[in-house]
Amino acid sequence: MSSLQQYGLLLGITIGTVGFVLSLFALARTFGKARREPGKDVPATAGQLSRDPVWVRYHARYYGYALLFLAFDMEMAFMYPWAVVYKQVGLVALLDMGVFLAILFLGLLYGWSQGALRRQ
Amino acid sequence: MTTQAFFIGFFGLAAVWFGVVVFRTHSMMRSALALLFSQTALGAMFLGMQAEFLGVLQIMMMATEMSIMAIFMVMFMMDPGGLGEMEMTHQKRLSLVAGFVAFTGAAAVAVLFDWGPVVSVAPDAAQQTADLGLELLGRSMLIFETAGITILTAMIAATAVAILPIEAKTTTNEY
Amino acid sequence: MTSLLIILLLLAGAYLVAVLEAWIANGRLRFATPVLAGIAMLGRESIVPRQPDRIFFETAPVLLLISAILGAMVLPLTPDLITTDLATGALFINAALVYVLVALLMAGWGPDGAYAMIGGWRFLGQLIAYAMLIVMPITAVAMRAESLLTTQIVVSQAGLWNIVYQPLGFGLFFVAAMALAFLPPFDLATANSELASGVEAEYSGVRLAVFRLARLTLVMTLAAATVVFYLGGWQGPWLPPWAWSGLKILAVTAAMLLAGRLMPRIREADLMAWGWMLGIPLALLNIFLVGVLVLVWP
Amino acid sequence: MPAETSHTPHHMSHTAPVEYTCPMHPEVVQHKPGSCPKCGMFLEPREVSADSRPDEHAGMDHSAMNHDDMAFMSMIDVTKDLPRSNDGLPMDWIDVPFGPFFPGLPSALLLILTLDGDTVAGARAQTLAENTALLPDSAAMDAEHFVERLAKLDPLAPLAYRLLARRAIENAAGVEIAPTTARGRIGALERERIASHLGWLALFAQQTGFDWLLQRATALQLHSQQANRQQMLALKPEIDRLKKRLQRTPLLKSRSVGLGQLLPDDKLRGPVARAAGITDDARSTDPAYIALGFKTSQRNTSDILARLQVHLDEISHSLVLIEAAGSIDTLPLPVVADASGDGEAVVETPRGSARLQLRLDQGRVISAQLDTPSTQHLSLINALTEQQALGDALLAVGSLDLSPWEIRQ
Repeated sequence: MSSLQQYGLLLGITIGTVGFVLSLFALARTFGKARREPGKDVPATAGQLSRDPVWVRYHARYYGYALLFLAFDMEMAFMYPWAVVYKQVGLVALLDMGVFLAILFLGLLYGWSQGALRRQ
Repeated sequence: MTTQAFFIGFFGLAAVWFGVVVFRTHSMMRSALALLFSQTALGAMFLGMQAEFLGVLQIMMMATEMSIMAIFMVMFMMDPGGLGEMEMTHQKRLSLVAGFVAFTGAAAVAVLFDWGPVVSVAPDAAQQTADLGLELLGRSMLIFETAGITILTAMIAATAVAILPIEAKTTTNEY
Repeated sequence: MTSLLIILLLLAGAYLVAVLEAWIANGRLRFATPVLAGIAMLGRESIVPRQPDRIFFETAPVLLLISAILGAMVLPLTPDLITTDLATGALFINAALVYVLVALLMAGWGPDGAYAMIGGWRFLGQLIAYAMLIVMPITAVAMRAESLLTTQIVVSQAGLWNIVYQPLGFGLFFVAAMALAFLPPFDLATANSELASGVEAEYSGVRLAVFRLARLTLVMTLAAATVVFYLGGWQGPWLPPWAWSGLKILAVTAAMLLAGRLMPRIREADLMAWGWMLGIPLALLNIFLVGVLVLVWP
Repeated sequence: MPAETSHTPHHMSHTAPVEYTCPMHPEVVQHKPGSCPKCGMFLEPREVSADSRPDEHAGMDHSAMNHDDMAFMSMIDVTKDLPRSNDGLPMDWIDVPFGPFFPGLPSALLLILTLDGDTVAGARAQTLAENTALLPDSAAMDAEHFVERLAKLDPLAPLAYRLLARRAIENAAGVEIAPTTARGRIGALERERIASHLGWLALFAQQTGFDWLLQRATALQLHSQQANRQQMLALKPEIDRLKKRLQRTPLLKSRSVGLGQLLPDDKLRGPVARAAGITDDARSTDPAYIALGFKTSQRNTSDILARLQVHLDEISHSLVLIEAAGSIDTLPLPVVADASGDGEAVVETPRGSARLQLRLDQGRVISAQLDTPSTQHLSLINALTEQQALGDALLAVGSLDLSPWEIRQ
């Protein structure tokens, strides 16, 4: 199977999954529809009818981690091709990546020392 | 060839469509995730162009990065839910002109430039990844390590700008 | 044809996960329960909360299911029983499973409910804690296999399974996989007692059924990934390859489901701190150790 | 920022015509209250006047603005009045109700948390349990009726309140009780304490998603509720196993150590106080208890872990007391024909000491005052949850072991 056929197959599976879910919805529809009743459509609030929207500026306390994560995520782009040829290249590859990771680790240590790695 | 054309055409249109949605919606969250799916569609285009590693990497990385962008947008933008139906576009005339010029330029380059003979057979995906690895460890090693330094700079800059240092925080804290 | 067979196997596996989950939870082994529960769920009303982001709300369960299924498509059950043996399989499974996060963010934001939204954002924090512990151990696996092909990764473990060759990586991957599947003790996004089921709070009826199915499939996919990357895949004496794959996958699933029952839920602050201050240094150490090991004793 | 307008009080004093508008969507105007068809928010009343279009919304209208004067959407202007988190970021806070039917909290307890992200910025708690009519304020009631009513006050600790009422009445009537009866009562009270503390463990397990403990503690609680002395004593090995298992449980310590800390305060009662190092136990002054070799369990760290340890210690010690007491009384109704007088009693309920003062007139209770531990603990919630992560805050509230039924507002 050529790689293009493989991608086509994956796309087909995606579409097939959507179709499967739609048919489940259709099946459920044959059992009956949801009845509209007052108060039923209020989002879950433990018995209270809260009416205000919650789409507000949300304070995520992990933003320090998130900033460092962006950098680490980037670094993974280099790790995979490196890993594939690692054995072939040998010690040079180890040293190379060692230096690269050491640089990154410095960043981690800096963030750590400044308090990025905690709940803000 | 038709599969390829289909992939590139379909996902190209999807990428453009999601790109338009980024500015057509009022909700920050929709905007961020539309950008995410636009990038995902770009990744799928890469797949169609037989750059498998690049495509999969794009599909993977953009999902996390754009999600993190989403949380920062929700943290710092006014009215992230779009309930106030805020307009997302600015300086419409200028951006229209700029977009038109850029599009014409790109189209002109695509049409007028002599691309030479089309490379018919790309190396298979496994070979591409291995070649990329060898390139990183050989000729482009310096670029690769420079990228490391750049990432380090970004980490330090981000920390310095965004994080309240520990000493300052303990003095403002009551407990 | 193969792909259809694999999808059916995956669904059957998800079914077994449901049976296993109920067995571990209440000690009763009943094979009919998930079917009955599923039919009951289809028959229930599927309520859409007022004024939601309808696109997000409807897309989230489907995206979660697609993500789990696509992730499984690159995992071999036997040398031939694999849908797409992508050349970048070990990377592709990451790419597919990252959309679990996107789905949960959508499910959290979509219904405009406080519990769901907090659950969704919590899962983003969880991803930041576990993601590196998925990709870095996989890198170390790829170093040994010299390939991102999942079949090649299984073949590379012919002499010695990776669980012995790189036990540190296995430990990190196993824990991170549980966090990815938001299984207890990492069920921060769906914590019942803290968020009244969090991202699942607003789903009911058929939408909840799809959500649950997706979660079970996800557990299955991750167990299969653990088997492929660390437990030698289909390899094993006496039994045929498919039987080995099946047995190992069920064993890993059972271990994942059981572990969560025996301990309290982790705190979000602890998860983040340990993931970064302990997990990432250990993952880097693992890469280094495997690097040295690969050179001296391949 | 339109959200600012949502809390602005409007002048409603005179009888100008009022229309209702959405804080987010000024174009939505109705003549009667209701919710916005666009976002579902409650419509706010507004007087109909000449300037009925508020100007502050012009800031949202980008396309119409002249950008040169930079008047649009200045983040500093817009956020300067918002509350600040402790890292200095101005965010929107939302009020989220937890209760009266929330999986991780006692039913009928309404806890409204002001959330800044998933951190608690403030808390309001109240009980929705209907218990106000249980004590006679004006109408007198006969002693037996009174005991029954008090026993029904708190379905989570009926025996303790029944005992409290009996002892107060006996105190008022000047009745002496026999030592064997006193020991039997200790047996009954301690059995209820064991069941209640196991319930505490079950709530802890439920809040932390610790399924194994939830199943074990619930099963043991059901066993112990109606058990006789032999059956109670037979539970001892199982409880020992449970304690040993908890010591070895991973993540349990990190989930509870240093969290939910309370300063030693005279509002603390019962296990919460004893976990804070306060020797507050009505049992330690009771001669019947002293005769059985009672000693208080105590910890000093005042966190959730300390409360867990105190509860576990007390379960074991209560078993010892039941063994020494020799019997479990059934607490029959008191017979106080037509005695009169003032009486007072203190009973160490599973949640802490409850105090009852009453006046008896011709065998009828004519007035009574009750002080319960949960009433005191309810006021601690704000201090306990402030600036805590949501999960920690809820766990801390749970560790107070509030009974909404005995809270008297």
